[in-house]
Order: sequence, then C-alpha cells, then structure tokens
Amino acid sequence: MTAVGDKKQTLAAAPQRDASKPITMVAAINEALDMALTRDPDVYIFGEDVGVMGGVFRATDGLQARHGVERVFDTPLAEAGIMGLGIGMGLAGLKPVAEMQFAGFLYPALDQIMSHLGRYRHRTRSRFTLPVVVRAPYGGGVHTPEQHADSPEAVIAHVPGVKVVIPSNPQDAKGLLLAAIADPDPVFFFESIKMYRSLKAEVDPGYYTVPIGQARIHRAGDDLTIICYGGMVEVCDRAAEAAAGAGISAEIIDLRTISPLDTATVLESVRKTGRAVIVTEAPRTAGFHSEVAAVIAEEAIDSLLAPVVRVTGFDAPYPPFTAIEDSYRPTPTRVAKAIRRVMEY
Amino acid sequence: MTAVGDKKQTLAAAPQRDASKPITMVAAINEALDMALTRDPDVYIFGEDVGVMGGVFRATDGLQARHGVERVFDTPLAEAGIMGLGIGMGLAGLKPVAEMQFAGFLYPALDQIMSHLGRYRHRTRSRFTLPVVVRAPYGGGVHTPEQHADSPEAVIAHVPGVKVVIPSNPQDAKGLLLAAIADPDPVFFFESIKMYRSLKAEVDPGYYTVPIGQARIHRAGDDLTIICYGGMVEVCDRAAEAAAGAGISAEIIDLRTISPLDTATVLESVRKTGRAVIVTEAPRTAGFHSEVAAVIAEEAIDSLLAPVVRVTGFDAPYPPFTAIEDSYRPTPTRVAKAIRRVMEY
Amino acid sequence: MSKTSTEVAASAGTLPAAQAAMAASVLQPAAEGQPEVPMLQFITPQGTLNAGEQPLPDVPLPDPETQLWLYRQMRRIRHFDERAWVLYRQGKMGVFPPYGGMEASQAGTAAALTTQDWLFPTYRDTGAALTYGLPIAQTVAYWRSSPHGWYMPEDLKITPFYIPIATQYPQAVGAALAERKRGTRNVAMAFIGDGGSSEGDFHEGLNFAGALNAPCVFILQNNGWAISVPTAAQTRARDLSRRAEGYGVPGLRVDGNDILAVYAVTKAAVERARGGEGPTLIETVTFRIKPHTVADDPTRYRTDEMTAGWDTKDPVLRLREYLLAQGTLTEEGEAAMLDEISAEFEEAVAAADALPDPTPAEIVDHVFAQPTPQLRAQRAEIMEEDSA
Amino acid sequence: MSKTSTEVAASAGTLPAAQAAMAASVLQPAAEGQPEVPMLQFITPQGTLNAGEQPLPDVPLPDPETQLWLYRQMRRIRHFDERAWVLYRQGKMGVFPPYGGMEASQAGTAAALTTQDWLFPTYRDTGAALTYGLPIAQTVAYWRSSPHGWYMPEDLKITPFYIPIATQYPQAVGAALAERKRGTRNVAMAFIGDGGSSEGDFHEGLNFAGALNAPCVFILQNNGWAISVPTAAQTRARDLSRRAEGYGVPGLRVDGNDILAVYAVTKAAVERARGGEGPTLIETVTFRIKPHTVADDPTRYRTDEMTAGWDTKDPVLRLREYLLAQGTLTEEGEAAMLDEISAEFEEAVAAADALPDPTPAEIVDHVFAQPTPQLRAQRAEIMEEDSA
Ligand SMILES: Cc1ncc(C[n+]2csc(CCOP(=O)(O)OP(=O)(O)O)c2C)c(N)n1
Ligand SMILES: Cc1ncc(C[n+]2csc(CCOP(=O)(O)OP(=O)(O)O)c2C)c(N)n1
Ligand SMILES: [Mg+2]
Ligand SMILES: [Mg+2]
Repeated sequence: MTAVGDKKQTLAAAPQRDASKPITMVAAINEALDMALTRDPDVYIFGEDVGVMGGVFRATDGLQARHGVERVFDTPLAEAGIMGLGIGMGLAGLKPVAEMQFAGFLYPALDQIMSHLGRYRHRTRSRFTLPVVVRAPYGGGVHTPEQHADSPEAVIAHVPGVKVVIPSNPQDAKGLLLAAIADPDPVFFFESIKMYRSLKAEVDPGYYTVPIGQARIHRAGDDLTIICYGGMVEVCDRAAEAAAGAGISAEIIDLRTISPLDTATVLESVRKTGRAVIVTEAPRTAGFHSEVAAVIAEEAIDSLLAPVVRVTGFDAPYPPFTAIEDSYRPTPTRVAKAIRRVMEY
Repeated sequence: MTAVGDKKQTLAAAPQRDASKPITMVAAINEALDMALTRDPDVYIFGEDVGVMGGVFRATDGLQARHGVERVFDTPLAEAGIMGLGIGMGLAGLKPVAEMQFAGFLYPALDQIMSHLGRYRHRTRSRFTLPVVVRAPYGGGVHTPEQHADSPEAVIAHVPGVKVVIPSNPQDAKGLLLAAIADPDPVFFFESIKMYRSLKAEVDPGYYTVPIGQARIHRAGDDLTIICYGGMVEVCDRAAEAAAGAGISAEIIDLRTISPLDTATVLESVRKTGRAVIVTEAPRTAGFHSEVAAVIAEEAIDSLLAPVVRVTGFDAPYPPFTAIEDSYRPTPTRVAKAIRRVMEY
Repeated sequence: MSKTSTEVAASAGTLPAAQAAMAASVLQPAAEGQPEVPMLQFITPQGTLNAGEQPLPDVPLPDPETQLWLYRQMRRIRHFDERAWVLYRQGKMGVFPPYGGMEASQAGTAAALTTQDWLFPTYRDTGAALTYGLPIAQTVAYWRSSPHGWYMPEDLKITPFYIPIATQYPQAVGAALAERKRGTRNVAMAFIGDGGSSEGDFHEGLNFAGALNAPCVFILQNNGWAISVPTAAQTRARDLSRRAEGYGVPGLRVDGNDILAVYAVTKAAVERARGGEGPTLIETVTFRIKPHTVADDPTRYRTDEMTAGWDTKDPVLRLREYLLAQGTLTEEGEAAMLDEISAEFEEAVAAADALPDPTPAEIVDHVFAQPTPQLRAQRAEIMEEDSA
Repeated sequence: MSKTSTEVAASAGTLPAAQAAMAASVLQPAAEGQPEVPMLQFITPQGTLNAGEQPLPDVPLPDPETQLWLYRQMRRIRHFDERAWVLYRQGKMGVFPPYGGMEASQAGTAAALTTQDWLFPTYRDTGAALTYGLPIAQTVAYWRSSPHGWYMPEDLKITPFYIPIATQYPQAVGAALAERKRGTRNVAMAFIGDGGSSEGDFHEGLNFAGALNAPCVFILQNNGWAISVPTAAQTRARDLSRRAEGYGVPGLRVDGNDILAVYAVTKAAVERARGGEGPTLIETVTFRIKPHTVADDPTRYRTDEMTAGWDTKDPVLRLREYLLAQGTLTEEGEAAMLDEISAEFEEAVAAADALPDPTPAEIVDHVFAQPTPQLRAQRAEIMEEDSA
C-alpha cells in the first residue's frame, strides 16, 4: 500500500536549533508537531489557516512546506466539519491533529465532541477508537477581540472519554503534545495564548513525552497548596514569590492534565499543607476549579485548616473592553489575597 | 399595529380540569405553556415536532390547536437554527420558548448558547436583552435509545448570563416555567424525562410563579443535608425514608435552580447538619455536584463533621445498554451508602 | 402582504388539514421558478420497464443476475423488518425504527459497496447495514440494546447506527479522506434523512467532501417525513438533490422505490469516487409508510390521504412483477428463497438469544485504552454494589 | 487515480504557488458541468455603462440622484477605513478589519434599508454599519473596545459586529420572523463572508428563512479570502449564490464593486421581503485587497499576482468616472463633499476621545436585569481590589 503521506521527497529537514537557547511555548509546540509528522506517517494536521499561513499564532509555521500539503492542510471554515473530519480519520486509523483557531470558536464542534469524540470507544467496545488530538488556544490577557479569550476547559473535562491537557511552559508543552499524539484516545490540548510567547525556556531538542495524567510540583512549599494550570501558573508563581517575602511557603501544583485529574498529587500536597487555593481564569460557577475543590472536600477534609478558596474569572462573559479586561483574569494580587485568607483563617 | 399572534379567533379555551385531581409533571408543563400563550401575545413556542404532533413527550399537546400555528410551530430539524431563531426573536422583543427535543440533542445549539445567549445583555450594556426560554428533557431512567439520556446541566450552568432551572415535581414545574417565561433574561429549563409521568400531584390551576434562584427544603432533617434536583429528588427521598427507619434524620434540599445557586439555603442547612451529600445523575468529573461541593468547602468548612460526598453518574457515557443502564444513575441504595459514609465518619 | 403558509394553515382549522395546507402553501413560492429535478426510474410502479427518456443516460440497467440478487436483498431485509415488529410486540426487541417500504433505497445503495468500503448508517438504516453484511444476530442484539450489538466486526467497516442527526456526514468525509491518503480505492457511504438535511453538519460534510475531494457517496433518503414534520415544512426547496450544486458536487435524484435505478446510480457514484473524481449526493425519493418507530402513533400527525398512493409503490412488489414477467424469477424460486431467508433469520435470532447479559461494571469499561484511576475506583464501586 | 489538488500543490513546491495550483485544480471538477452564474453589472471597471444583456432584466439602474447619494456613502466609509489605519498606527484604535475596496458591497447593500429594518453586520462590515446609520463616534469607540461602542442606540436596529462566524444568520431569521409576526413590513439583513458560508449556521439560517418565509436579505460578500484561505480552497463550488436554490430561495449574483448594481439588486430583494415573498441570498463578488486586519501580514499567504487586477476594479473610482462623465458629479462638488465627510469624522473622533474610560466593576454589570447574589459579591470584590 503506497501511502500518499509517506512520500518522503516532499520532506525537508527540520531546521537545526541550538538546544541551549531558550524557546517560546509556541516554538516548542511547533517543534513537537514537526517531530510527530516526521516520526509517524499517520499524523495529519489540519484546521483553519494552519497550512499555507502556518496558523494565526504560527504554531504550524513551516510544517506544510516541510511535510507537504497532504499532511498539513487548510480546511474550509467550519469547526463541526473539522472535528467530524478528525473523528472520521481517527476511525480509519490515522492520527489526526486538528486545530480550533481559538477555544471560543470550538463551540460549533461541541456536538461532534460530546456526541462522538468521547463515546466511540465505549459504544463500539473498543472496535473503533479515536487517537485524535485537538489543539485550541485559550484564555485572556493579551487584549484579543471579543470572544477570543474564553476558557471552556471545564466543559470538555465533563465529557467522558476525552482527556484534557493544558501546559504552562515550553518544555511541558512539547512533551505533553507528543504524549497526546501518541495516546490511543482523544486528547484536548488547550494552549494559553498569553503563554505562547511570554516566557522562554530551554527545551530538550529530542523526542520525549511528559505523561498525561500527572501533575507537576511547580514550586515546593509547606504552608499552603496552590493548584493551577496553563496561563495561571505564572500568575500564581508571582503571588507565591511575594508570599515568600512575607515568610509564607506556598506549594504550587501545575496540574498539566485536568482530565483525568491527578488527585493523588493534589491530595498529598493538601494533606501536607492543610490549605488549598485553586486558581483558574474561567467563569466562577461550575468551572474546573470547583472539581478540584470538590475532590479536596471529599478526600482531605480532615487535613483542612482553612476553607478551600477559588480564585477565578467572574460569572460574566470575558469582557471585550480592553481598558478593564485585565481585572477579569486573576492577578497575583488576587491570588495573594486568597493566600492571606487561608493563612489568616 | 396588527399583531398576527393576537388573532384571538383561533384561540380555543383551555380545557377545564378538576383542581383536586393530581396531574403529572408533563401535564403541569403543558398547562404553564398554555397559560403563558393565553396571557402574553409575545409568547411563541417552537421546535421539532412541537406543533402538529404536540411534542415527543406531549408537553405541547393541543397548544397549536388552541393558539394557532402562528404561535406554536414546527421548525426544520436543526438545533442551532432553533436557538438562533429564538435569539433573533428575543432581540426583537418577543418571548420565545424553544424546545430542544432531548438535552442530548442540544449540543448543536451550544455555539449559539455560549457565544450569544448569555452575552447579549452584557455586550450591548442592556440595549438588547434576551427573554428566551429553552426547554429540554434530560436524564435517564426510562430506557431511551442511545444519546437520549444525557444530563448536560453543568455545561449550561457554566455559561454566564444564562439561568438554569430544573424542577422535580408538577407544582414547581408549572410555577418555575411561568417564572422562566416572565424572566427578562435567558432561562434554560431542564425537565427530567423520568419525572414526566412517574409522579402525580395536585397543582394549583391558576397562574402563579415559583421564584427562580430559590431552593426548597423538600424534607426537613437534622443529621445531614442531601442536595439534589430534578429526577434525583425522588431517589434521595427514598434513601432518606430508609435512613429515617434507621433513626437518621436527613434534610433534603431540592435546588430547583442551579444557576444562580441558592447558596444561602444550602449553607444554612449544612451549617446546621454538618454533613453534605450531593446527588446528580451527570458524569462525575466537573458535574454540577462539584460546584455545590466547592461552595460548601469554601463557605462552611468549620461546620463540617464529615467529607462532602458526591453521588453521581460515572465518568463514562450514559450506557446504551438497557440491561445495565440502571446502574449508571444513582439509586436509593447508592445514596444510602453515602449517607452511611457521612454518618459513620 | 400575501398569506404565509402558517396563516393559511391556521385558518384551515383541524390539524392534519392545517398541515396539508402548510405543505402546499410553503411549496408555492419555490415552485414558481424551480422545476422539479427529474428522477431516474427504470421500473414503473406497475412493474414494467420505463420507456421514457432517462435523466442519466450514462447509467445502465443492471443485468438480470444482478436484478435477482437485488431482489433477494430486499426480501431479506423486508423479512427482518417484519419480524422485528413481531419481536417488539413479544418484548424481545427494543424500540425499532422500521424501514418497510424503503427497501429499495437501503438495499440498492448498500449493495454497491464492498466491505472494504465504509458505511455510516442512521437508526433508520438497518436494511442498509444488513445488506452491507452486518450479521443478523448482531443486528438483533443492537436493537435489544445489548453491548454485543455494538461491537462491530473487525472485518467490516461499518459504524453503529447514528442517533444524533447528521453527525455522520463530516465523519464519513474523514474516513473517505483517510482512504485516499492511504492510497486505496475505498470509499465511504453515509446516509441521512430529509429531516437530517436541515442540520448544519449536512452542509459542512458536503462542502468538505467537495473541497477536499473525498471519495464519498452521500445518500439522502427523502422519505417525506421527519417524525411528524413533512418535507414540505422542512424546507422550501422542491427537491434536495439540488443542494449538491452549491458545493460543486454532482447531485442525482432517483426513484427510491426502484431498486434497479437506485443500485445503478449508486454504483456509478461509487465508481466515480473510487476513481478519485470526488463525492456525489444521491437523493432517493421514497416514503415512510410505517410509523417513525414501532412505538410511534402516526395518526397524531398525518391522515390516510397523506400516505395514500405510496402503498402501491411498494419496491419489493414492483421488482417482483418485473422479474416474474421477465422470467428472471419463478414462483418456486421465490418460495425457496423465502425459506432460506426465514431459516437464516431464525438461526440468527437463536444466536442472539444465547448471548449473555452484560454486567453493570461494563458501564465503565472501554472508556479509555487504560482506565484512569477515577474509572478504576468507579468500577470497584459498581462491583461492590452489584455484589451487595 | 488522478492527482488531487493537494498532490498537485505539493509537487509545485513553494507555498503561494502551491496554493495557486490548489485553487486551480480544485475548481476543475466542479467547473466541468457547472457554468458560472452571470453577475449583474451596470458600470464596467472602466466606468462606462455596461451595454451587454443583464441577467436580471427586472432590476433597474438607480436614478442620478441616488447615484450621487451612493457615491457619497462610499466616500464616507472609505474615509473611515483610511483614517482607521492611521489611528491604529497612532495607537488610537484597536485591531481593525479593513474593508477598503469593498465599499460598493457594503454601502450599496445597507443603503437599501431604513432604520426600522434590522442589520446584522460582521466585524468586516463597519462600512455597512456606518451607511445604515451607526454613529461614527460610537463606531470608533467600538474599535477601541470601549463599552460605549457596544451600546447600540435605541432607535436603531443594528446589533454589534459578529465575531463568531455565521452565527448571525439564524438570528436574523428570528428578528425577521418577529417583524412578520408583529405584522410590520420591516426586514432583516445579515452579512456573511465566503469563509462564513462554509459554516453550518449559514445553511440552517437560509433553510429556516425559506421554510418559515422570513423577510430576510442575506448578503454574502465573496471577497476571495477567509484570512489565508482562498475561496477556491473553501469550496469546490464555482459560485456561492447557487446555494440558495437548494433552499427554494432566490440566489442572485452581482458585481460587488459596482454599487449601482449592488444597490439595485438589494433594493429589489428588500422589497420582495417586505411584500411577504420571502428571503433572498445575494452574493456580492468583490475582493479583499487589504490585509485581514490592520495587524495581518498577507505576504505570508498570497503573492502580488493573486491580487493583481483588483486594484483596477476599485468601486469608488469606477463610479466616480461614470458620474463625472455623466456630469452628475463635478470636481468642485466632490471637493466639498470630501471636506464635509472629513469634518464629520474629525468631530466624531473628538467625541469618541472624550468618552470616559470604564471602571473594572463594569465587568460584572449587565449580566442579568437583576444581579444575582453571586454577581453582587463579585462586584464588591472587584471594587475592593480596584480601590486597593
Ligand atoms: C441532533 C438531533 N436532533 C433531534 C433528534 C430527534 N430525532 C430523531 S429522528 C428525528 C427525525 C429525523 O427525520 P429524517 O432525518 O427525515 O429521518 P427519518 O426518521 O425519516 O429516517 C428526530 C428529530 C436527533 N436524534 N438528533
Ligand atoms: C466560528 C469562528 N471560527 C473561526 C473564527 C476566526 N476567523 C475570524 S475571521 C475568519 C475568516 C473569515 O472569512 P470570511 O467569512 O470570508 O470573511 P472576511 O474576513 O473575508 O470578511 C476566521 C477563520 C471566528 N471568528 N469564528
Ligand atoms: Mg425522513
Ligand atoms: Mg472573505
């Protein structure tokens, strides 16, 4: 069987880079995609503007040039169509990596996601499985137009059969994305728009994976546990740094995967510190922060020395008003206030 | 201005009924819709099969005959279209009451819901408001075909600007639906399929409303608080009844509205009993039960004598397998086990 | 302002009459400038060869051997449909959506595939699935909502029946595109109903297939009804095949009760897709003479007049007349055929009866390749409860 | 198997060339049987009257007074577009999607409405909104992402610009249907792009409008690009107006750079809708000569050859040539017009500059008519933080 995607003549070598030079998260994501395309002929990348243009954030920059338009292609503008395409390709045994241009624009695909993406293995008792990855930039902080700053991760986390991964830094982003592509089941991969370029870090230039379902201790501490992910990690870090100045030792857990949640790591830390602050930038009611709080309330009640405090967006749409939108997203100041609340309780 | 919907000649009188005779929840819903159509010429009812046929559950039975095909009409089969139609009618100042045939089929409408339904007042600073009601049968327990038994209420509750109401009995259903139609903002109204006909009760035949945002003490008790809504209320009731036999006095809170959540009623009860069990039939991860648990963990930690326990569906799709589906939905036995867990802690 | 359809309907009074008026009136404006697209038809409802000019002159009449084989397919799936009703009444089958009267549309389309091709059926398309090769025992198990009915055989490329309307269309494009990317000549066929053609996924699927040149054959079974809503209230369009043009895709219309025409058209579309020439939309014009499901009561939304005429267009009897007249089929040959079909069915039902019941813990199986810690805990919880 | 478009493109090598090849090749199969639908055009790109036969003989050329008025509308919105670029570079405006080159398509359509009619614009349609009557100061405020830009005046029935593609189509049907239910003669107009026509909501909107006979005018501005994706990769269809037929709705095609043709066609469709005869889809064939937004770099996805020719089709210059030749416009008259337009703009920008900044607490205002307890608490939280 001659696989069109195998035609190696179209494959230009990935550019070499200096491993000691820090790179952005979007560059790390680009590198992971490039590597996946090179290693596995079943990997296909598609979405709106991902091909010729290389994506609105340049996450797929250069990939079509190196791997050909069979492997990396632009689709018509229709998210349900993109998700359905990915599901169909997955049914047929390929490894589609679809991009939703913004998380706020994945909503038209929710029927495909809720009705099928997470159900196919279950309903066919594993006859059909969906090794599909969906990438979507999410969250606020960079003054995008209306509807471009949504954080709908709790909605996807509520869908059985779909994993949800949200990296907070370049090294994790690359390894988690490679793990997502290698995963035999559907993985949603949310990428903080704010983090795409705000932070550079050294990234292992080789192939490696970061396990899905394992949180990471971002910062060790004893007095309280801050639980966060994605774009909130750097915000919490700054709050923890400030708290350290006041003699408070905060442990930060970067969940990395929110579904399945690494409850073991969360609970171990909370049992140690006795205090939990959970930070997300999604609307308050029924956000994923609430799931984390619920797990703690169910499993670590005896260890709690203070209320479980959530620092979140508000029960209003992410505001399209540039001058004030930064007050919607949790700031180090708001996290610091929560830290005080649990410490002074 | 001659309003077509005003043409009273098509309006046949609603059938009289004996107020002392108990009626089902679906009959109460039908009565509320009939009354709303009669009282307010701006009310319009539409959806798939709601007109000629009167709905797959007969919730709109007879309404087209009594109020005419201008007021009660069938649409093409497309949920985003139905939701968009409702939003457009709402923008123009009417009071649309749209039906989604099953909650599991509202997913194609989620883009309209998430992108617009809850945002319009906010983005136009109240220039445009959406007095729109969306009704959707939800939940399991009656051996429907695949995808017909979903409980996606947490997803809607996470959408800012949209209220979510879920009645558990005929009297509330009528008053809450009339309140939803009178409400100036979008209200989602989930109707437990299992409860449609499983319970009859006396219902006030006149016009009345039950306030949105207020929970109801379904059963008073002192030892623990069970928090639930919709189809789970009768399940919890049976568990509480059994517990009473063992000398345990359970208080049951029927939330009735999940967004905005009546935190005052929940917290007052939990502060009194010191124990909370939350019961829903939705998948476990990031369900609305978790929001309730989070509120308790944030606001009533000092009163807690035991973990906050969630009794829920599982992290799997609602199974399309008749012989075993009843094990997915919480049973009185599973609730009883949770009661034991918090009491014996 | 001219009266709207609904105004006409409102003044009409009684319900089915109102609906009939609505249907008639809604059609009017579209009908003005829009002539009905002609349908391919080889065999008339009277069972004679259609002597008129055909709209698709390139599409040939199938040969007698194929004709007989197609007749057998229809008989076989009609048997299933009829027996399903009986089993339902006996409590041995769940809520089944019948397709009786639509056999030509289902068998004639699916018969054009091999099992290397993909089939995406809806809940209505049990007949298509059986024709494709889905084992009867498994099909019975499916309609009993047993997990055994959902595990599709590894050597078939058929999905379980689709319930969420229209979602299968873009997915079929994905499967078809995957075949093309792999360099095979396999195609994907997806079914939809007249109601389903109103969903956005119908549009996105067809447009993607055109834009990406996916080897897809889209079957649109226009059976006149979406539960209680007649096609005329579903859309102002006279015919649905015309939509294909808007995607640069050929749209064909065929008498959906003439299996020879259905088969011939589908075969041509399948070959076109195999040859890399892209997708085709085929509207099979048929009728749902049966209720929506075995549990539905159609008198709530339609009168006898609204279904009148369609019983005489029965696809099985039509081909039978023709084959008997041609001598391709004999009464004895038919009797033997029916016996075989019946025996095959009874054996399969016995096999289905013998399938073990699932256990509650299976609820949380097959969610992921590796169960998560959460699912392991939940499985233990179910097992504990089950054994209590 | 014949080469797919993408194979052709792949072997073509460099990127814009690959894209050009893709476009050409994808069109091929559709082009076979599908002739391009002729466009209405009154004024040629050379500014002369088109002497050929018109595809829509019922649609008359607007009279000279209207011609001059339309010219003014185009000049007015072109001024805004040009000034917006400058304001953006000065940091006095946010990321703005320009419409320069599409003035005929935007002004010619919106000019056919009164402010009793509804307008549903997309982010691209600032020009249409200004023509409809949205105040300039408010429009500037909108593109500064100030809440003042979102509060639509009570006496207009225009919505804020739509960002989530295609969602406005079914909503426009709802607003139009509401007008009909109320017994008015008002209509709703909604805009969409070529890219947007691929979304399911486009399909559902058009089909609902047809089925429910809603007084809607759907404007499809085919400007050749959806960010980086050319129309030829968006769909295999040769033209998009043809989609309307699939809904039993008239679909018209017009030279989108000829405002006289655009206005005349739109006016006819608006009157048709007012008269209760139902919706119309109008494809205005135009081109996005500018970047997607002021922040976009089109060299990443298109070459000069791909845009060549369109600059000579400028809609403003075209009508100008014609009006000058006809004597309807004089150079002095034009100079005065431009002065007025410029003064009006500067005054409006000054007014926008004077608008007060919002306060953070406004984030949680206007969520519900009555704030919930949660929102009250959250407001207090923001106020506390703000004052800290
Ligand atoms: C997304 C979605 N909406 C609604 C339904 C409920 N439903 C089941 S069948 C049906 C009618 C389908 O009609 P049609 O597409 O013509 O197919 P037919 O039943 O005639 O085969 C409806 C509305 C569903 N299954 N999925
Ligand atoms: C649902 C949705 N998906 C994706 C986007 C991102 N996006 C913004 S503009 C655009 C292209 C739109 O092209 P077209 O419809 O042709 O309009 P134009 O920009 O040419 O006016 C895309 C993909 C969006 N805004 N909404
Ligand atoms: Mg049908
Ligand atoms: Mg465009």
